[in-house]
Amino acid sequence: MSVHPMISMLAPELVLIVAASLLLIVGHSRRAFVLDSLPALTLIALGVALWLAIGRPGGGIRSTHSLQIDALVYYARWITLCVGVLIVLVNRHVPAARERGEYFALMLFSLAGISLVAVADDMILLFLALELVSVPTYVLIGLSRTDVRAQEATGKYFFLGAFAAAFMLYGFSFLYGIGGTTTLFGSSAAERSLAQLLVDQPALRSDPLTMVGLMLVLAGIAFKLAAVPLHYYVADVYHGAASPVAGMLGFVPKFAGILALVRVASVIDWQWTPATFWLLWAMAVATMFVGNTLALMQTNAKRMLAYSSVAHSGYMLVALLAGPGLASTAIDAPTRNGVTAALFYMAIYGLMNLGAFAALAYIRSPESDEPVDDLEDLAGASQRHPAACLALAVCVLSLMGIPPMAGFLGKLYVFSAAIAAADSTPHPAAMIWLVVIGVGNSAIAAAYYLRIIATCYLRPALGPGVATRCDALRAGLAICAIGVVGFFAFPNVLSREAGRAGQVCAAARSERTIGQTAARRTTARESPAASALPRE
Amino acid sequence: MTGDVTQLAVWILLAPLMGSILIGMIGLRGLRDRAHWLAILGVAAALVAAVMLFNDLRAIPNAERAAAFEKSHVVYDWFRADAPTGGRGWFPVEFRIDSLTSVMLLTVLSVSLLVIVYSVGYMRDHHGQGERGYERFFAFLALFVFSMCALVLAGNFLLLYLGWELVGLCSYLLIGFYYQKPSAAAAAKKAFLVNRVGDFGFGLGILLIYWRCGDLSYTYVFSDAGRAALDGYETIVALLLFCGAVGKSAQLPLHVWLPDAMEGPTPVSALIHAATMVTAGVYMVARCGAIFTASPTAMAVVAIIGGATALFAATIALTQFDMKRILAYSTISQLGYMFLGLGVHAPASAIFHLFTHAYFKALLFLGAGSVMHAMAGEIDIRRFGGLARGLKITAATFWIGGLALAGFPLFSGFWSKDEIIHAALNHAPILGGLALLTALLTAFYTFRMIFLAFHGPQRLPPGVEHAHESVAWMTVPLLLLSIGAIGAGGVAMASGDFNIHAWLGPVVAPHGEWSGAESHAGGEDLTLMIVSGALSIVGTIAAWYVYRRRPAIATVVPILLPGPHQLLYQKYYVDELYDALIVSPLRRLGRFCFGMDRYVINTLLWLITAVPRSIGFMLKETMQVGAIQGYAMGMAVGVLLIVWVVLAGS
Amino acid sequence: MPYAVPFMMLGAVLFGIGLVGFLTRRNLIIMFLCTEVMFQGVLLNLIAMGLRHGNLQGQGFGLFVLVVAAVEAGLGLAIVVLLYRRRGTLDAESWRTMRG
Amino acid sequence: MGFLAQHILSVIIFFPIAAAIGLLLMPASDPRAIRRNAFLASLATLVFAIVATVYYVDQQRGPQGFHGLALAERCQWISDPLPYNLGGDRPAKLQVQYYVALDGISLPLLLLTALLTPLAIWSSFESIRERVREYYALLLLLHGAMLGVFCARDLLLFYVFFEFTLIPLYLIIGIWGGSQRRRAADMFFLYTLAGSVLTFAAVLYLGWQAFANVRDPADGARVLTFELERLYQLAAEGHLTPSVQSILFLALFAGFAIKVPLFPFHTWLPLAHTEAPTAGSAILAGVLLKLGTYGFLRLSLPMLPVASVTFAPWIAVLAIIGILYGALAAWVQTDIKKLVAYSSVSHLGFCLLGMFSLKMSGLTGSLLYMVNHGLSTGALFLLVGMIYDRYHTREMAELGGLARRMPVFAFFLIFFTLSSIGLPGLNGFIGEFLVLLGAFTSHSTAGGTPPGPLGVWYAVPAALGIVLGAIYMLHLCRAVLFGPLREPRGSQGHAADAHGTTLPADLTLRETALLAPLAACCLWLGVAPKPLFNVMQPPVQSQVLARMRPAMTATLAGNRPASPRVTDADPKSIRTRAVQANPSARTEGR
Repeated sequence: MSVHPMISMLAPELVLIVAASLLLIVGHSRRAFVLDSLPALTLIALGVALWLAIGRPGGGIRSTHSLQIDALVYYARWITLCVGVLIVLVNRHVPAARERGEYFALMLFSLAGISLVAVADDMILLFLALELVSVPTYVLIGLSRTDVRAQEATGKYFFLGAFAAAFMLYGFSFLYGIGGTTTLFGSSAAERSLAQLLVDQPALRSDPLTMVGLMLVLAGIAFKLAAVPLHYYVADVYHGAASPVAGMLGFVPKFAGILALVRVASVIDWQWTPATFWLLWAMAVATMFVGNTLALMQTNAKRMLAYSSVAHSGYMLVALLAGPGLASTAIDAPTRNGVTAALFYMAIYGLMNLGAFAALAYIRSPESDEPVDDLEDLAGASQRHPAACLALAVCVLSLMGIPPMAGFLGKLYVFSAAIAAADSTPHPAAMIWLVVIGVGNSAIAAAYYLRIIATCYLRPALGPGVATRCDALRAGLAICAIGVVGFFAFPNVLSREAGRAGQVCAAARSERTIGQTAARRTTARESPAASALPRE
Repeated sequence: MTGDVTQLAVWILLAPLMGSILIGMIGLRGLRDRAHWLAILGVAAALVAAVMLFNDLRAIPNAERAAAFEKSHVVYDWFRADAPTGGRGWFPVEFRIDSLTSVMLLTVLSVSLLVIVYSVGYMRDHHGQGERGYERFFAFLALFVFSMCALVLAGNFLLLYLGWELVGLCSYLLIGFYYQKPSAAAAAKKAFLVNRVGDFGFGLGILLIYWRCGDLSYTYVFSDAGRAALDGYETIVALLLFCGAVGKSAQLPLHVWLPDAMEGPTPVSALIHAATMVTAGVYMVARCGAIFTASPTAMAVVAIIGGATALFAATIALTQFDMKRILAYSTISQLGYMFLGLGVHAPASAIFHLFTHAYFKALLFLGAGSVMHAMAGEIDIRRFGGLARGLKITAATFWIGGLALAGFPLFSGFWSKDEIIHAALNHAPILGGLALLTALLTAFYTFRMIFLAFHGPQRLPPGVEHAHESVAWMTVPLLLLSIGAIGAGGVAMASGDFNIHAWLGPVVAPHGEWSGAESHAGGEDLTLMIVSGALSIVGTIAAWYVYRRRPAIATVVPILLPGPHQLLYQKYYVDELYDALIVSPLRRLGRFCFGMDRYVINTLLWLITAVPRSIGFMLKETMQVGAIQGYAMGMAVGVLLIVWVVLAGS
Repeated sequence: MPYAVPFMMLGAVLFGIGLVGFLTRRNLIIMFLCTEVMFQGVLLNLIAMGLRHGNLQGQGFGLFVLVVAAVEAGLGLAIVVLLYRRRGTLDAESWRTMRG
Repeated sequence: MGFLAQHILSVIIFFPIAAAIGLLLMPASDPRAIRRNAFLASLATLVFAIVATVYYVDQQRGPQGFHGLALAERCQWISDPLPYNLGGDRPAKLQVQYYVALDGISLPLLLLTALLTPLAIWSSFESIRERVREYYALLLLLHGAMLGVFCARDLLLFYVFFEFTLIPLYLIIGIWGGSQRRRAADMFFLYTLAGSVLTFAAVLYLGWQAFANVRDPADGARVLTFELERLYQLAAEGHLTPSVQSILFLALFAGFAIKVPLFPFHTWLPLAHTEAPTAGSAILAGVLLKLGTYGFLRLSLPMLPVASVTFAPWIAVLAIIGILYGALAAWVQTDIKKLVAYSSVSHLGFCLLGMFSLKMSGLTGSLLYMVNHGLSTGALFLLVGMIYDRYHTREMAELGGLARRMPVFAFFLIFFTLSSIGLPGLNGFIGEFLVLLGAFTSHSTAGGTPPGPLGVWYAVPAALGIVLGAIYMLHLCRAVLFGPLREPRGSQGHAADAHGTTLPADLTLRETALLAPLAACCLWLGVAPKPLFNVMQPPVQSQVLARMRPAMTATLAGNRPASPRVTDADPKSIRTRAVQANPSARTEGR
């Protein structure tokens, strides 16, 4: 049976979208058993998508019809779908029966958006995919709670999201403008594409239009990442959303943002001009600092985790600033390859962040019978909910970066990539300082993460334990916690795939830079690609 | 022969140690009032072994003695500083067994045995029940004997230091025997700490020796090679070692602990703080003659400190009323004599004095203990008097001890002290003169005590009906010791190996470094003998005159000379001086350190942590205001800033 | 191609007006419309760029932008209605219960 | 036995951790069974440790003596994500290993840990009544982590265990501690973490240097590895310039100095010690502080020899200040536990002083000092706990004359005091003596050793610490044991504690049995430590001193060590070649 190559290439995403549409329809049923089976249906859809996503990137196809299917896409799919399963589990109890269909449909749309971001080889598709990720989340927040805060969060998120999207779009319009093509990479050197253009005409790299476009796009991505200076919304939105949705928000837009950033940076071959380098550097530093210092001031558990999510974006920016290295010098290890490190970190972050929010959703305040909101609600929780608190502690320690949790390995990869990159960037000392600031920040972060653990474990219990009764939530929480420990012990499963994905960038980079340099010796002399290499 | 001797030495150590451990293990429940048997058995066995050892040593022909004595008897390897690059590298547990050792062993063990026997009677209440801690007492005593033997037998500086510290420990434990008395507890601590101060120097001396020689064994350090390695450092090494001796033997300026040490039970004072442990310093200096004699400066310091201490302590003893304290000061004074002897190149005489002093001072202390026992613990000679009637044996033996201490002709103290004074006069006339003056004072304060306590009208402290003579457990040792006090001087006149000078000669003067001062050993200077004998008699008579004949003098003098009297009575205010100069400032420094932790360092830490917190606070208050448009403004400004920077930068 | 520049300028002006409007107007609906103005500015920019290069990709992109803008309009108005129901006002300043 | 012989170290490390998990699965309703099982698990670990010692001695017996590593076990932990290699020049691989092995430096500390933990667990039987299950589980977790630190031969693995110790102890202090427990726990955790994150950065940098410079001997591949042997090579082959070494040294120092703790980074210690429950204090003092000194010995010295020599005088000065400062501050304490805590500051100063004398004697002494301090201070904390269990106070002013009430207690207190103040014949003396000897003779070149950085004038003030040590410890004995009997109001001899159980006036059989093994070890190490020396000194020579030698010799000559030679493995030249080798890069790129 032959299918159109596009269908086979996009099979997992298509499954998700079809399933989502189905859910929207079936969700209107009045029969209870149908409504009860919706989450299972969602899981089945994810499972099928995962089954379709299994495999290796084929040798021939890299990019056709504005799509590129490479190891990064596979990684994006696997991680999205796996974490997606957990997100569904954790969110199982959140929507009312009537809204269940829409709720999970939106979720599937959002997840499909993530892999589409990775797939996109075209600005238009990239932009649409990013919107596909974001738009459903606006609604999800509103659906997750009837609380006035949820509405406020929806409003803020939507307005600011639209505002940021306008910036990004504006940036894309400039990027289109410099080359007159919306294709990012193209399937061959012959095809007109932005990446090729930048290689062919290195002068364009420092063209103001390129610069402005690039920075505006980065700004739009920074909004998804919740990076400074577009982080303002984070705490309010997480605070307003129900914890399971907040857990999802920590993963979905952020992962999409990372993928988009990787693609965009690949377009310019990770060749930062001094100005952009220092801007990203400052952004990374500011993101870590602002996130951590603000989190330090919080008394609300969700806001604290929200700001911590800002800080984690900062760590990932460190890795991305380190870049993939050159294929020939980089071993494909996460410790050498910043992209790999960021991808690995992101997966782990998705797990640990979701786990922490799941625990907050599971444990309920003995006073209000609401899921944990204020840190005080956790007081003495370890005696009421020993297992849930253990899972929470595991996730929080992982966020803190303490071994033996996978978060430690994430930090290891990120900072090690930064150190390794020190020699290949024009500013070795800057990278080393970035590492020092980064580890210093993890010490600051420890102070507030520790407060969560301290509140759970060191305080006397306030009252009888009440918990959200939902087996799926419990299972999701357990899987997150076990995963966080498991990936510490056996990181290779994940880091190998992240390595393949990161390798794509490194390989593509060397192919273009070095290949073209060899082909056109004349231009190579002035090529910023060559001059960006440190002086020998 | 070596194996044999080494084995004997091991037995000498093990017997009391086993006694001590056994008492400790089963004493609490099983033995109680019979605990002393184990101690007596252990020490007696050790004494027998020591006698055998002495005989074994005597069996060595004269010609081979020097070589045999220098031999090191290694038992096993203890630890090492450096991995062996060439030699053994290990610090072994090794013995030095020579004539000096044997003299010390015999002295220590014989006195110990008698004191332990005495204690059996002393450490009981009126009903013949052992005091509280009876078994503990004997365990400690046996442990002390072990430690002292270890000190004496040590074949290297480390082992010497081990014995040195262990005897200090026993002293600490025994001074604090009545630990519930705050004064006893304080005295124990003081003794240990003052000794530690001395040991500070001692330890540094050992380190210095190791640094120079790379070995700590006597065999090497005292050999020609060792002495060559120390060349140029003898003075500092000797002085540092002497610091330890000053502490242990309670010489100026570290004498302050010994009078307080009298808080311990009297047998302890007799054994540890008079007869044996405090003489360890003398032994050590004699042992390290090879180092000391190489440095005239060090020798001078030893002599001067010894002479000064002798006079200094004697003057204090003039005014004290506590019998044991008087004896304690006299001990300090007599130790001063010994150091004087060492300093003026008469080590054999010093050891000789150590030997005689052990008996008569133990005798005096035990006598004081007997008095104390009879007076229900009262020891102030103003509170009782005329005890000679009730305590006949005690009084008689006390007289003997007193005469020996005062250097009354023909008593043991006379011979030994005289030798020292003689050497001192030969060597440093001023010190010799001081020593003679001290001899006069010694006789005076000794008999002041005797006359006040034993003679005159009988006075008893309240609560004591009759002055009872002590039990045989106590009197028999007294009698035996008085034999020693009278006859111990005989070793100077005996012939052959029993002559102390001849016996010690090869050890204390193997290289002939102790100069000719010894030569008079056989024939005393007759003039000096007469003078010093006369001085002691004068002192005695003066005491009789002042305290028996014209007691008014004794009361008037303090009033006439309030300043000097008070100075002496308050022991020259040395304790107060130390307290003001050292202890209090240190303690203030400690408070300062602690305060620094709390206020300075922790404040700094707090300030460091305040940085992120204040940044967070500022951000929270200024940026995160909650309004959509505020956020949008921040975003817009941020993005425009980025664009501007990039445009400006490119 | 220089005639593309005025369109770009116009796009930038539109974008700027939207931006300033979004930042200054308190009414939620007007704020939302301002984002639409920003989108239109982008649209104009895209078309200008297409003009510059003489291809249709820019206009194609522009069509997608219109669609997205429409989607956002639908969603946005729904959200505005929701917010209005809760507070009875369209003042953006009334939604600042969560802060810090 | 085959399995055990091959995996003994893993068994030692992971058995307690597994036991902790098992304990958490037990029903909380039966505290007796929980206590018993926890104790048995820790005892089993001790047995395994002894078995390991036997194996170790067995394997190392030979003409070379106790020289190298034994019982090694390694497997890949984080390995190559991809089997193929894209680069043009040489294969490169990632090798972060789980690599554990024993040598004579870790063996004594391993045994110390294995001995102290069962005792700490046993000591808690009476005093811990709440959340029993968690308590013992945490202790066992801590146990496994500490054992792991001493076995790790991979820097990253070391760091993992090093950091992991924080969590259990944080909770132990924070949950079962005294009135200020939260503050103490927070300070302990954050302060030590703040230091060790910098250590982490240095670890990463070293790993990268290893990648850039060290080849796999088997296939010539460049390896990103944290294996200690490889990292030692870096400095030995001159890949680390003195200035880089200095920075790395300071970064490692940040973690270890706080852990040790060296003055002026010590302020967390008195607080944590005072607030921690007895077992926590005992383990904290007994083992955890040694992680810092062990880190210096294992990592800083051999890995960064030039910087170590350069910084040695500074560290020695801080150590000496710590010795005196800690002792003086201890003297003025009124809380017994705080006194003992400050004594640790003083003692650990000795430990570092000896270490940075860079002489065999000093290093051996320092290592021995770690063991000694673990034994004696661990025991002292147990003793303080025993008082606290009875009287619920640790104020010296409220206690006095307890020797009368508790003679056995008095015996042990005096015994361990003596051990602590270095009475010859007990363990403390040998360590102290060797440390001072090391510092004193540091500058000498006797025996062909290069001169160390310290000298006589470092030893003299440190020796004052011995006097001060006696002052405060005897002050403690005097205040608690001697004088008229003084007990807090309401407790006549046997205080009924909060839980209604009564303890006899003097120590129970259990408590005596707790202290007896420690006392026996003190005595053994004081009287016949020869076996230990045979085990310790060869590796100290081969693992540490031999690696320091070039740096020390260079210092002797008065010039900086030769500038690092640029090898063909230098990252810059790799890049050059990569650019030249582009054709292959292009074809293999995909």
